[in-house]
Amino acid sequence: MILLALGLVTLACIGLIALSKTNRQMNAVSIAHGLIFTIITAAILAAMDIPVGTFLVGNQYFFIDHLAAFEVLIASVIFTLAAVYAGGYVESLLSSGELEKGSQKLFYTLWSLLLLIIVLAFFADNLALFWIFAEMTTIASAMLVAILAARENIDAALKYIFIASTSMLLSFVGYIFLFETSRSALGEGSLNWTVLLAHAPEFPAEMMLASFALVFIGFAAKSGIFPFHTWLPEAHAKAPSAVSAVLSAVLLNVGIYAILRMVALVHRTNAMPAVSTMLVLFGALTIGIAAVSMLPQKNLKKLIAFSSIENMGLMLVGIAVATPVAIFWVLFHVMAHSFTKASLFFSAGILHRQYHSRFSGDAPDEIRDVFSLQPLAAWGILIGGLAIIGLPFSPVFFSKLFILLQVGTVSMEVLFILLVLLFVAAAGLGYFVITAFTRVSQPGDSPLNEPYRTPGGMKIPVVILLVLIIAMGIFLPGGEIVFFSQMVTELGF
Amino acid sequence: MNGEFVAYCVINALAVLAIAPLYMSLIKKVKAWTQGRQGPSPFQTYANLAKLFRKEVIYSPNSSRVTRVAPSITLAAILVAALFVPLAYVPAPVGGIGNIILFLYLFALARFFMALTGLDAGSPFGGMGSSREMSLAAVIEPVTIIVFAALAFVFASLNIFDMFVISAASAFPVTPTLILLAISLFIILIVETARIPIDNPETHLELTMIHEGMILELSGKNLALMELAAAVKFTVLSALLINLVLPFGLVTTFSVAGVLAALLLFLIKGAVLSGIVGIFESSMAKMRFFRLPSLFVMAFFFSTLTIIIEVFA
Amino acid sequence: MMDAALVESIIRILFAGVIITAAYIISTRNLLSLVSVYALQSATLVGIALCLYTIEGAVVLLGIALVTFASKVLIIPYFIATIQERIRIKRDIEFHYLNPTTSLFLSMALMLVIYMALSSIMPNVSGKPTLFFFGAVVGLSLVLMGMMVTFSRKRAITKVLGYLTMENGVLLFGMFVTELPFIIEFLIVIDLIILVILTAILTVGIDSTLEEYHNRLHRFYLWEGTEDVP
Amino acid sequence: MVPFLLSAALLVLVIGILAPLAAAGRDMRSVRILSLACTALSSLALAAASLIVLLDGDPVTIFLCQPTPAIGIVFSLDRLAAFFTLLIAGISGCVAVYSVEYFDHLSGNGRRNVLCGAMNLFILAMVLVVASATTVSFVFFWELMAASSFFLVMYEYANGETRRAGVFYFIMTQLSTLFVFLGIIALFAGTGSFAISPIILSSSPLILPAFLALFTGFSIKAGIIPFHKWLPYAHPASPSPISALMSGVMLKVAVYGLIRFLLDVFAPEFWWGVLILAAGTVSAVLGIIYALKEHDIKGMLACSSIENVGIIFIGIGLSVILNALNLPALATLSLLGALFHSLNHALFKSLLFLSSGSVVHATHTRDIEHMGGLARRMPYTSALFFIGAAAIAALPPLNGFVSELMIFVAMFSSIPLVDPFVKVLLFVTLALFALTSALSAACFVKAFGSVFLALPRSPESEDATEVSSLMIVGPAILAAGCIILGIFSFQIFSLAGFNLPLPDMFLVGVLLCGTTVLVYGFLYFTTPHAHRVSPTWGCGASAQKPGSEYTGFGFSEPIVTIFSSVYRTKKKNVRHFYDAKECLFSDGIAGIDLIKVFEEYLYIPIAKAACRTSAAIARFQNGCLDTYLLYVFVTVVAIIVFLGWSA
Repeated sequence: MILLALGLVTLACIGLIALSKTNRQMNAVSIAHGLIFTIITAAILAAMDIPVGTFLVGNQYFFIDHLAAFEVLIASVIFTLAAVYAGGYVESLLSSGELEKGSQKLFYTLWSLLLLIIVLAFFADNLALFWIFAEMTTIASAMLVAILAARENIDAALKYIFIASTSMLLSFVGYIFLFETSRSALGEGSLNWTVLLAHAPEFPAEMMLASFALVFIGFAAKSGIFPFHTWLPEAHAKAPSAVSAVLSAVLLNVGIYAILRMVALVHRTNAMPAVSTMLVLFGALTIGIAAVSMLPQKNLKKLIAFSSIENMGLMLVGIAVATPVAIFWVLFHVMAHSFTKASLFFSAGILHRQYHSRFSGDAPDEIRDVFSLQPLAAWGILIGGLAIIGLPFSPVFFSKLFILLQVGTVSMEVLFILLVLLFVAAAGLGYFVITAFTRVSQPGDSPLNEPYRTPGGMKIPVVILLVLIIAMGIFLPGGEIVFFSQMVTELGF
Repeated sequence: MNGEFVAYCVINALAVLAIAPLYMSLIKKVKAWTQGRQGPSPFQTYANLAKLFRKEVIYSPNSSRVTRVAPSITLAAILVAALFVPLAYVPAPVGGIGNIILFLYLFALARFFMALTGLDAGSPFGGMGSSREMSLAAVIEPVTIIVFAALAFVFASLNIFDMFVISAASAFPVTPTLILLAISLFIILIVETARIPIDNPETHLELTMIHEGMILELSGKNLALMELAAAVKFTVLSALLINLVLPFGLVTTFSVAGVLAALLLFLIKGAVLSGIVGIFESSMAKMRFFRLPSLFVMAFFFSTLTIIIEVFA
Repeated sequence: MMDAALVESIIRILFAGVIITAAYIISTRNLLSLVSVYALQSATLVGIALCLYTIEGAVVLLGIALVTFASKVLIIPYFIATIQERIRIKRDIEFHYLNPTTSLFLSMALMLVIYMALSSIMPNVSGKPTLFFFGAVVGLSLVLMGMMVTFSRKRAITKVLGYLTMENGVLLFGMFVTELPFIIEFLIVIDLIILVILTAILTVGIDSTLEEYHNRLHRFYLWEGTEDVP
Repeated sequence: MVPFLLSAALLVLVIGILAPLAAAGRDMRSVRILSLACTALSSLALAAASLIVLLDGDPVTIFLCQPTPAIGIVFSLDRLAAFFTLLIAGISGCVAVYSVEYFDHLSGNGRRNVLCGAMNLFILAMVLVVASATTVSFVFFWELMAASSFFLVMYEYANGETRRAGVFYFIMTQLSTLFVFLGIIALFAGTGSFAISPIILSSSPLILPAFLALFTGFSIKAGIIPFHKWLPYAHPASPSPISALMSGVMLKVAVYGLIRFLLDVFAPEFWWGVLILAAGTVSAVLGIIYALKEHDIKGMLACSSIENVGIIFIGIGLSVILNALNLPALATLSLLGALFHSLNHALFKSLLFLSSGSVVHATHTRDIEHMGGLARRMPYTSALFFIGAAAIAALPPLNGFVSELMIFVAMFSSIPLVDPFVKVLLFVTLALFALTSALSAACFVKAFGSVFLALPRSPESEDATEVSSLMIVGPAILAAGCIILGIFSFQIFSLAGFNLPLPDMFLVGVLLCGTTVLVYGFLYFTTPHAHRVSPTWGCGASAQKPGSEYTGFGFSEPIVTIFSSVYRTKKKNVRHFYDAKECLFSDGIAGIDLIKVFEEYLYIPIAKAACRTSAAIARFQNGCLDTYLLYVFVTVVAIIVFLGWSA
């Protein structure tokens, strides 16, 4: 019922986009689309009893539990804000000729489609169905990356598609394993997560380990885990910033979500220690590679993309610990990371409009006089950067602290390595921001581009997100905590 | 603070002030004798000071209030330090007077003001003097503190008064450790009072001078105060050395006759020490400035030796 | 019902066919034949599915055969062939990291590795008739061989074919390991088609204009200056 | 009463944070005054609250908010916390008074409002760190303190120097956070609790790592060598009131952290004390040696902060050692010395930073070689600076002396009571401590002499004028504090219930003043008053030029030469001649290069290694799809092998 409504809304939106002529109209439609989704999700959440015993809707293919609703809520909110942001951004892309006039309908259509697919993916109970939707998100988002006329974008999109899809095929092999496992254990095969979770303890450990490892490959690629992360910095840096925000804040969650669901199954079998080791290994390597790559980084959006990779690694490590508290804070971190990262990409987008080099997307941004030209964006990056590092008044502070605390209860060595790596990452981010943002024009410097007049539509989301981040960092209402605990319980931790 | 202590303060301060110039002249006299000259009268320094007090004061146009107040403060600090070292009569200490560290830091206070005076006029000599004074003070400080720590260790007290009482009470105070300490104290005396081989108190207008460089721009009563302060400092440090190593005659109970006798005895002991200093000075050449730290290392060696003997033997 | 033993031996022959086609895809320099070989491979898969149907009798297998035939033997090869016409690339000469001989050796080694790994992971599958176990091994090997194509060949079109080979491997693996619901198979095929179309469009898009991007493109090895734009 | 005062103070501070931030867009002096008035008001309230606690001695627990079972934000004010709160409140109040006019002279329009807000945030964070009763809120406000101070340091961001300072500060701050995190996580892992309370299972293997991590974290923040490098960069770069707060107060928060965890959480072992003592001694000696060579007045003060923190650490380390050796009375004395020195250093270092801020404002330079002669041009500022310099040089009867004396006395008195090894250790420390103290006197003679005495060495210095009244009032309160705390130290400790074997500085002060007055008065009445002004003797040159004066550099030259092995001095002497036989000298350059040892042998190699590593790793991200797919392939094969092997 709900899904039907969501689908119809999307169809209507796509239809309206097809009918509308100007950017403003299309943008309004996509904002409305995001808003409607947000409202529906909020309604679902409001209708859910906390705590609920079972799942709200359930059939063979789809279901809604707290985790799914939570992820969908994040996605809808980010999409709404990104749509607001995209209005001005697309306008500016059009006027500078980076986006062809003909592509803008495609852009908005894909946008709406992507939202629908992501929502469907989160609501999918059947893991194969989930896999297919996840694949579709790759396709839709890759097209959004490639939509700019530049060849570099196509290049980045192709990398994204190839790496993500080839890895995802291996995930599918993993799901086949899972299906076979359930079939041999239960007599009749099933890929429904709810069924699997109920019977997980009956599954043999070797098979679960194998299926987890293979599933992990694909979704690690989706969420940018080392060594499958290679597509991520390029795609995020090349995509239009509204898309980058969505990629980073929503799409990466899909991967982590899948891994989390798998871990919830494996957790109930004897395969957990091996899986934990594997996750810690990958997580630490991911953080390490991201941190080290951030140090010499000259390109702001790439830097932010690497920071996403780093955060994914941290979540992975948190999942590896797999205590209820750790999962609780991993989920919190998912939320914190999404909002912070979106604000960073929005701000970076404004700066990119101001400073982007006309010669190459890889070239360092020539950021100068940033506080006088783009004060809001500068503060956005500054506060967002401090927030993502995990300074107080940012929700990341708590999630990072508690994830690390949980790691510390397991192994001090790993904790120390993680702390050092996180320090390197913070140092890299800080170094970039300090050196880039303190640069002011000297008399001999070449004149800057025209000051970019940031439209209000691009400012509002940044402001909203910054306020939201700080609010989340200060207030941890009881309801929120109960909600998160509920998710942890439902995952069976 | 009782009447007895006040009396002690007054008498000790006046006695120090009275005796100090005498020793200065005595050293000069001894040095002159060893060089085959007749030398000035033993009371020459008194005459010099009296003359300086009567003369007009000349200030540099660059100088600030520092030059005007520093000489008085310097002398005052040294005089307060003098209260810490009883010459002849040791009363019960009051309010921490006699604390050996405070004693040391009162000298530092005097030195601080003296060095600022050196800088105040903007004269290159003054600056050089201050710079060297402060550098030397810094380098000698570890030695001093180790010696004092050794003293505190040997006498099991932080208070000079207590040390004197213990030292006076023992029949044969001279022990090997004390001899070693005495050598260190002697070096400290030489350094702190700017004598050869550290500094040549006789040479004005030479690039080797330290103490004289600092007070080069002073004149009249300001100069007199500084000179007097230097003399008092010498007497106080001598008294410390004498009363620790050769305390006989030191009285711990008050009686006019006893105190007078002790004072007289101290005068003689002090004169002998001045003579030794004079002979020591004439047998030495002024050392190059940057060779000085090695001299201090020697003092450091002696004091460390003391400690090792005391601690491990 | 045919004789099971005969069918099994037919399936074995078809396995050999699959491996050979894969080996050809890995090692050939001729782009035009590549598509046909891929179609042949898919057709082999259809054959395998049909043979398997005769043994197991699951209707799903028929469906799979049908869908595979429609999509992978007809639509996708046709589409790729059209694209190749458009961008006029006939050969993919350069190899990255692996040359044909190495990759053939490597794929044999991989088959061994997979055999050993699978036999320790799935004791109950290896307990089934060896045919099924062997099918799983071949499927997974095909996946990895396809993957080798994706990174050892420089042209995007070839990479797409590598990806398609991987997908065939997954299909094979799925057929022999377990019985997936048909709807899933169907959706995967749709997904595959969209993906191929998208990649193709992107490849064509990158092919379309402007001399000045040649240098940059060079890095991506979509084509070289020698085989010029129309 | 106390909870009310505290919450009122914090509320007022929050107003002081939000009001100027709300008005960040426009340059509004009134908003700044409001904000700084809030600072001053809350300082008063905080000071009152902490005094009550200090005198009562009863700990007060305030605010209770418990969002999750894990995060309890509980504040509690016991005597230790109250002491540091008093310190924070006192200094920040004076700094606020000073800042009212100082901020008007800064450039940056609306940013000045942000500066006010950030400063209040910084103060708030420091107060709450000190008041934290759980490790979580401790870390939270610790980080907040770091973040807000980072903004303060970056105020003049356009300056290249500030940028470098910012990078250094940011990285060292993060490093400090890393270790504090590690420490409290290790504590949590060891004890399973967030409370700052004694460990029951002292046999846990995690206690030692926890201590080492916390010690390192606090050392970095406190500027202990070899983690000191951010101080001489960050302090000069920030506006003077900020330097005063950072050097005077923030370093003390780190000291507080160390003391708090040592006292309340751990049962320190003997060698922990040795470690702290050694760290303190090295910092004290090297800090002041580095200070001596600085030309930048604020850089010099920053290095001297390293020294003073070193002294505080000496006191703490000594106290730990003595406690471990079962000498509680002396341990208390030494700890009180460390605490008192924290307060004293806060007072005189803020005083010095504020008055040097006035000097820098008047002369537009931070280089002491371009100052001089300011004593007559800025009489009040020079008097204030003098009091600060005298206090930091540990001259009796000022406060700096008293706290050093306490540590000295603790050392002297403990020497006879401990075993030989510790004796030797104490003697070595003692010698180095004395060296430190004497060098610091030399350093501040140099500072005061070069800045305020003799002839002006630049036109700016020539034209300098006295600063406005509030910029004198603020430091004047601090100066009064220095004098009062020194003179009445004995009485204050008695009032607090400690009877310490210390000399009565009141008596000494009276004696000193009395004698001075006597000497001066005696001469005034007995000798003639004739005086005249006549030029300084210039060795025959007709007019004395500023260039012939002894420079600050020249002043410290003997020490630089004596300690050349520490400085790693390189003397450079290049001469050029007119003729081939080198007889006619034309020109040449002579100079002394001081190698920044830690920077060249520690910081830069590490940074370079990090750069090399990252460059090497960046090569894997080569932009080529085939390579990326190869990574995937290799990983997949590895996973399959792993699966086969593990099953």
